[in-house]
Amino acid sequence: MATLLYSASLNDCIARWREDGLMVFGPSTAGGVSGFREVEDAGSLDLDLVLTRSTLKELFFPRTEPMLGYRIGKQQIETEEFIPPEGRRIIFGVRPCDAAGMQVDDALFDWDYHDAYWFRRRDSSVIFSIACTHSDAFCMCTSLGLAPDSTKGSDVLLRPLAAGNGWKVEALTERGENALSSISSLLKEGGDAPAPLTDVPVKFDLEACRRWLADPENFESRFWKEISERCIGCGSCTYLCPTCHCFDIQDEGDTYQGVRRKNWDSCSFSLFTMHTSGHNPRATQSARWRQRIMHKFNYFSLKFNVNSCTGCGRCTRECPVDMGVTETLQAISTLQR
Amino acid sequence: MAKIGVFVCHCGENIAAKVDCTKLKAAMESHPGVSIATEYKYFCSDPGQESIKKAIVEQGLTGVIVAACSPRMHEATFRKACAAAGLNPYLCEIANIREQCSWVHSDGDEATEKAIEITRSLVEKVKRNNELQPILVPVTKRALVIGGGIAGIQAALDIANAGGEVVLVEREASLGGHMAQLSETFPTLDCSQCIMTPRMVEAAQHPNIRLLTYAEIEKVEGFIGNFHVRVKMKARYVDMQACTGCGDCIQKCPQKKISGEFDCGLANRPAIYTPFAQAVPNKPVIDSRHCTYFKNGKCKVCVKVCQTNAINFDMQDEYLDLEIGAIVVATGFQIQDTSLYGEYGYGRYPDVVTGLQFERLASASGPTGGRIARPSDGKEPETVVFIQCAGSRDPSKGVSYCSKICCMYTAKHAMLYAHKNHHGTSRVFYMDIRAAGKGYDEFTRRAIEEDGAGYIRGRVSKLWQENGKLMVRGVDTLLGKPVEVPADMVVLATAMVPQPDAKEFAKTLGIGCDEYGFFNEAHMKLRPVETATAGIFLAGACQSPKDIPDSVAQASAAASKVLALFSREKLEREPIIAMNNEATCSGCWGCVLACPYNAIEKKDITDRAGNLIRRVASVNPGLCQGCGTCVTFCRSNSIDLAGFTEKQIFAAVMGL
Amino acid sequence: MSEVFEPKIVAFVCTYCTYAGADLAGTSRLKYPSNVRIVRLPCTGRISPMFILKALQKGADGVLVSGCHPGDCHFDHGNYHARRRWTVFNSLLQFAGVPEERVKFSWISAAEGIKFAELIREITEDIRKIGPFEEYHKLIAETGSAAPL
Amino acid sequence: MTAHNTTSGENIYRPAVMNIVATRDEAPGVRTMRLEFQDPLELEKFKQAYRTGMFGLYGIYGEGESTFCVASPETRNDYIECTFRKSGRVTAALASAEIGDLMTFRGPYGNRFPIEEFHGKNLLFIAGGIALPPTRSVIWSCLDQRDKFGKITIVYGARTVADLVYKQELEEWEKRDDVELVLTVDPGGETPDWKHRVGFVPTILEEAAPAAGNCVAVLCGPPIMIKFTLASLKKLGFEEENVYTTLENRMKCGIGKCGRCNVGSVYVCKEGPVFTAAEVSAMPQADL
Amino acid sequence: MSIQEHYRSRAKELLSSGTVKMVIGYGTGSTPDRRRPVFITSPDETDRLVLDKACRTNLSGYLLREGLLSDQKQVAVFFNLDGVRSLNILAAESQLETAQVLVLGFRIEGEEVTALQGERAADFKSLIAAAKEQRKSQPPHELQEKLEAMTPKERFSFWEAEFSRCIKCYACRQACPMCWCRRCVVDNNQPQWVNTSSHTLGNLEWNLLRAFHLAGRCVECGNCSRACPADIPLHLLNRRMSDEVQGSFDHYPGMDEAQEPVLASFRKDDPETFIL
Repeated sequence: MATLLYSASLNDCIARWREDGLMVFGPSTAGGVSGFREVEDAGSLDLDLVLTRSTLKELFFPRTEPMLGYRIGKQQIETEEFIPPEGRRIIFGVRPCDAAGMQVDDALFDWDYHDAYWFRRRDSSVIFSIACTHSDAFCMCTSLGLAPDSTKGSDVLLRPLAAGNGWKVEALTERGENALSSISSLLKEGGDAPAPLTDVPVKFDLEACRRWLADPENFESRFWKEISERCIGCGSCTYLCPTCHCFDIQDEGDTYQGVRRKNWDSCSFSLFTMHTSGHNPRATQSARWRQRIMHKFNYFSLKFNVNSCTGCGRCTRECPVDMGVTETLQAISTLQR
Repeated sequence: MAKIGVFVCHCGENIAAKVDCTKLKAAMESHPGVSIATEYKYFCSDPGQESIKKAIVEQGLTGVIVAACSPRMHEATFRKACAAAGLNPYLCEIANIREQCSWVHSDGDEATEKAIEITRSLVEKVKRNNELQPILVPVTKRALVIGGGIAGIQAALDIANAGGEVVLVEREASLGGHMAQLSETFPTLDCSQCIMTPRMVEAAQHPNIRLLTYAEIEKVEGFIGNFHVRVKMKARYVDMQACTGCGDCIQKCPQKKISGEFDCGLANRPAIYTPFAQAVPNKPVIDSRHCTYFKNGKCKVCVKVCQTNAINFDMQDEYLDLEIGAIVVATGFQIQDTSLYGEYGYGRYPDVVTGLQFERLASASGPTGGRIARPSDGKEPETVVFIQCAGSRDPSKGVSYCSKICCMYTAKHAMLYAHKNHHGTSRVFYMDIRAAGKGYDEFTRRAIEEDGAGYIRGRVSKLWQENGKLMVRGVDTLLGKPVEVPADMVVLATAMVPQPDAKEFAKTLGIGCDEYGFFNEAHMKLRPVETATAGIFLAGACQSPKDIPDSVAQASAAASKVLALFSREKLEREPIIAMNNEATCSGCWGCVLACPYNAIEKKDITDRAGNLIRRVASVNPGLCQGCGTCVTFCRSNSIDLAGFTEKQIFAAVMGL
Repeated sequence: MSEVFEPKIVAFVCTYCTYAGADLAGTSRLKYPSNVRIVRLPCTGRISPMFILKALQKGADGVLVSGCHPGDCHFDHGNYHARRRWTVFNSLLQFAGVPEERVKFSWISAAEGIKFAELIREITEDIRKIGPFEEYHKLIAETGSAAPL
Repeated sequence: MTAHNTTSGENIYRPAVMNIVATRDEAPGVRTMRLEFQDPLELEKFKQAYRTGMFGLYGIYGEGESTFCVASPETRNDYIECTFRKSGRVTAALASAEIGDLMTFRGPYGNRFPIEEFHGKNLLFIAGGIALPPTRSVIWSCLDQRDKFGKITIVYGARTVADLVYKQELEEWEKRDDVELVLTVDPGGETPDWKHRVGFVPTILEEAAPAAGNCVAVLCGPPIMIKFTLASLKKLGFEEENVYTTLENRMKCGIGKCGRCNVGSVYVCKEGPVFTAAEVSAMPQADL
Repeated sequence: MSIQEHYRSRAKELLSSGTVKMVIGYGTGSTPDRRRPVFITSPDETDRLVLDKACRTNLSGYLLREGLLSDQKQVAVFFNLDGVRSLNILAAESQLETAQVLVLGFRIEGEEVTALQGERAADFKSLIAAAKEQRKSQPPHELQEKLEAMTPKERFSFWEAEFSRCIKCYACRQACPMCWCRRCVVDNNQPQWVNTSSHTLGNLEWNLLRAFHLAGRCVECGNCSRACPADIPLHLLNRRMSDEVQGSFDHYPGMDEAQEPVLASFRKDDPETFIL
């Protein structure tokens, strides 16, 4: 026997949460582009998508957000701080790969300096992931040691029922349990069979890749130039990545007042590391692509003991020139042999 | 940040009556970066200016805003005051709270509010102003005069007589231009060559004038005070040093059947020739297109007869590079190709001639020795018909403008004809008689009243030959009926047009020209002698059809502009010019195309070994006039305009 | 009674013609509404489309761009270049949904003080009628506040 | 503006407001400013945290923040001195700031020079051009407790005489008999009255030939100078572990989040900016 | 021989004879319907080249890769007519010389891919001239027409919704064959004309300014819209600009390498009906 949530009750769940003062977010589509948006009812949810176009990350680390407001006076500067309020949120229908991305960035945003922008939202959000019964050609969670039903980063994991009429519910954290308790009356107990998970083939040997990447001999290999020759240096792979977290700080406004904002930035951009002297440590696109791969599969794991790729495949799926992590790591796997 | 002083002027009551100056002052006092704000009745007065100077010194101001009348009024005054106090004048801006505020708004509160915003915006701008230094350009005190007609000669002499150095370039083998071809000149009927040739000689012998005939301008680069000019010295095949001008070669040249340009085809010349008897320099050239030796490789009669071995068939075109400070363009005009007018029969009937040909016939030094005779049979014509506006004022086939001189020279022609053939009849078909000018109307009246020229108002529609006569059919619009005149000779008052290569030459010079090819003046009313390119001036008919007095007057005017320029060692120019960030320039040359002054050049960026890395735009501060059109074109924001930089304007808008 | 809406209008003008025309309106003591703020540039050729967008960001309800009549440009042909840019940018703004009343272009010579005063009256009146540029103001407001959670 | 209530100090990106109390033009485009905290609590926090070698983010609201070292030593922590070259948007704004104007400071961030480990040792300071400021902070930290160290040698070079910074302090050091100061300018950069050395820093260093035994070197300068000077130091017998240097990468957050200062797995803003030459050698050289 | 085979053998020929040092073309992608740019430098690799109706990307941007053309050697590129036009513009704007580029031209019409005659940019003049004429008579774009029919308010909110999704990844710029500035205006921060934040205002400024910078230069290849991860119909803006420059100035971008940029040139009688 297991706890079940039938799809038919989902609307009531959402209503209940909303009555309790929670905001409910989930995958939905607007302007033809899917992402996580606040919803008022189950009908607005798009739970059949393999993945949303934009990531869960955006709900925690928006692409632009104000940090400080300032007003410059003659003898004083008035500032006001923007830190997100602790409004509680349910995020329903997250894919396990996106949820896993949360844990990756937790490490970074809590490294000595505790980033309130991230953690206020983290602490007040409950992530309901749904294990995947579908995948597409770009999915590769299994190559990263994750699976269609990984629990990393999730507070509740839902396993779709074979009948397609609901989910088997599994609380993973205290936050998850609390969120479930407020809808306990809408949950059922039952022995309904879960649907089979999607079979995501393993595309490369991660450990072999990591060994190759860790070898300093390979840092200046011709491989990097060849694999990234067609890269056009846009930021779509980084901006659509569930873990990429680089940002810029920009002041904006008129002469007397304005807002200091935290904006997404990308290691793909040539100006990202450019010194004012004109010296650019990563002057070429291949150096930038190498940094992205090294950072994800070598540096970050050395430092935080976790890969900063969860295998969602968005980088390849959305790349204007059909590049991505998959191709590069597959190629590195072959180099190994 | 900055230390800005804001000086609010009452302008008596002009501003203070509407704008609450005290409130404006207070608003500025509390503005970040403003060190001092004061108000005063008249800041343009001596004590007013003194108080600004004092504040600059005492407060160590880094910028000044005077909120007062229009900058067009007193910007210069206040900038000078700032400079006197040691503040770079370009760190001073004027907030216009009179013409554009107190005088145009009725409501005092609204006017005050607006005055505050205007002033604030400029405070923000001035915070970003940079110290600018006037651009000093050295002046090469050598003028280039292009064209050796009357305009060019006049300009050259005026400059030379005032002590200026001149290079006078003429593309024909002799000075003189069209004026040398003329018989007598209106309205005085004095002999053209008699007044022209002494001028030619004076120019040729003037110690300050270097005369280059049979030479053309190949390339003009640089800018005012600093032009680099390349002149092509066409091969004359006659050594100018050795030649004594004896004329033996001209006499002996076997090739004599070349239609003479100077006589408009009414007489022939040999292959080695001087254009006309009084040519300056009076030394021949060989016309290699017609010379037998050049055609067949045999002859060399001239070599044989020349006592001084002056003939050199191996001579090549040579190039001369000159450093020039100012250029006077006096390239003159041509007459329109009259064969356009089939109905007038030019080219078909030998006795239909152009006005210029008639000049040669009437000239004492001309092919007929001044006898007016028909080209066909040499007989004196009994009846001569003059057709005016043969090309002018005819947008459909000719040119739409008036050639200006034809009314006068036709009257002169009728007069000369009457003086030389007392029994002859002259008929003039005209549209209007345009005789504005000193003594001009009197002159045409004399032609009609004293010399019996019969004026018929109307156009000629057809001309044919019948029984040895040229039958001219036209309409007398005053009588309203057709007329037919049997004539022995017909003279066409052909339109004056620019030189055929004028448009091309305008490009060489970097000046503008109109749709016909007449060179453009900088301003039709106020700068009729200057071109839009600083340092290049116009004289004579290359700018528009002109008669001799107008050409001479403009030539002297151009000379005075050149002399004014030469009166200074260095030119001082407003430093409001464009500047390019070479690091970010992609070298697309959009700015080069957009610049009205050809002020943007292509510059090579090379590595230490001199290898070309890339090319970028580079602004020539001597040519840039500071319009900023390039700045707006530049997509990468690489070009900027000093005094009106992107940063300054951004701040001014954001400060509103 | 509701108060009359007073629009904020920014004018970008060349110094040789329109600025002088505005001065002439002043010396002629012509009266026009005080809503306009003039930014002086050497030539219309210097006026970049970004100026217009920044004026709108600064809360302008209307923008006027004005310079010498064709053929009268002090810099020979700066205004011809400007005209092409305006043609393109004007159609872009309209396609983006900026009402044509809000961004206006004109030729005003140094002699046309009357035209200047009248045009300002006209533009002010037109914009008063259509009201504040709320659509744009909303976007501006968003930049100064917290992003959605 | 709608502000949310927050507990003060929670926002790690909020800078302290500073008064500019003094400015000094060092060289063309190079300026030093002395800043004082407006808020005494912020000053206390700074005094607690600051150790020589750390850096900060200096800002002007409306323009942004720019990273450079704290040029004043930990032994003088009532104020902050910074020296910068006018190059970007923020430094351009800072360069036009006047005494009495306000600016901001966020920090101090990063690691430090382990000065107590230098006790009892000889010290060799080598700096090039605008990189004297980080060195200067160590120099004063040591001079302020002079008796704890052995011989102190300073080798400082710039492109031209005009480009030398801290000219007053150079004079002061020159006069002290407990400091050996070697000044040099690049060939062609000397003025007629220049009485010091002419030549590139590595060459001059080799001529001065300080003994490597019991000596710690602190080396700051542009990448190319560092490269050649390290080679010279090696020749003189210095171990890479005894040579300290700083990395000056582009930074936005200063606290290990924004991602741009990484060299290999090193976050320069947190694990640096002070590194031994051995540590730098272990980094991927192509990304430096 | 299929067009693909034809061009594979031509590429092999060009590479083995040393006529070109590289062939830039299309290869298979990560899924059967995808094509990706490939850079072939050896005659043995020409079998990697694919040419079919999925080959839509305009490859001209790759020609400006630093150093690629600096050795004066030739490069062959697969181009449809839009690509040839962008090549012409790149030459007109002095970014390269067409003599260094060999065109392997093709046209996609429905299912069919055909070869274009000629290998030099100038060989396609008449085809481009025909395309110019054809553009005048082509039926209006459906969404564009719909937009034009809206009130300004409706249009504004349409674009507001579209631009609100922009994440400022600059894929539009990076994919665009005409965005080759050494420094993009948005990367100039003195002054920061375009807000870099991806709030709607900043996005609107960015996208409008980009459209303006492409006026009279855009060849309507569609790279921008295809690249946009937020599916913003950027091509509509560019299309509207193209309509404008063609309607007002009879300018069709990329006619030949001598064409003057429409915004750096003028005619005294340019239309000006909107100017008061």
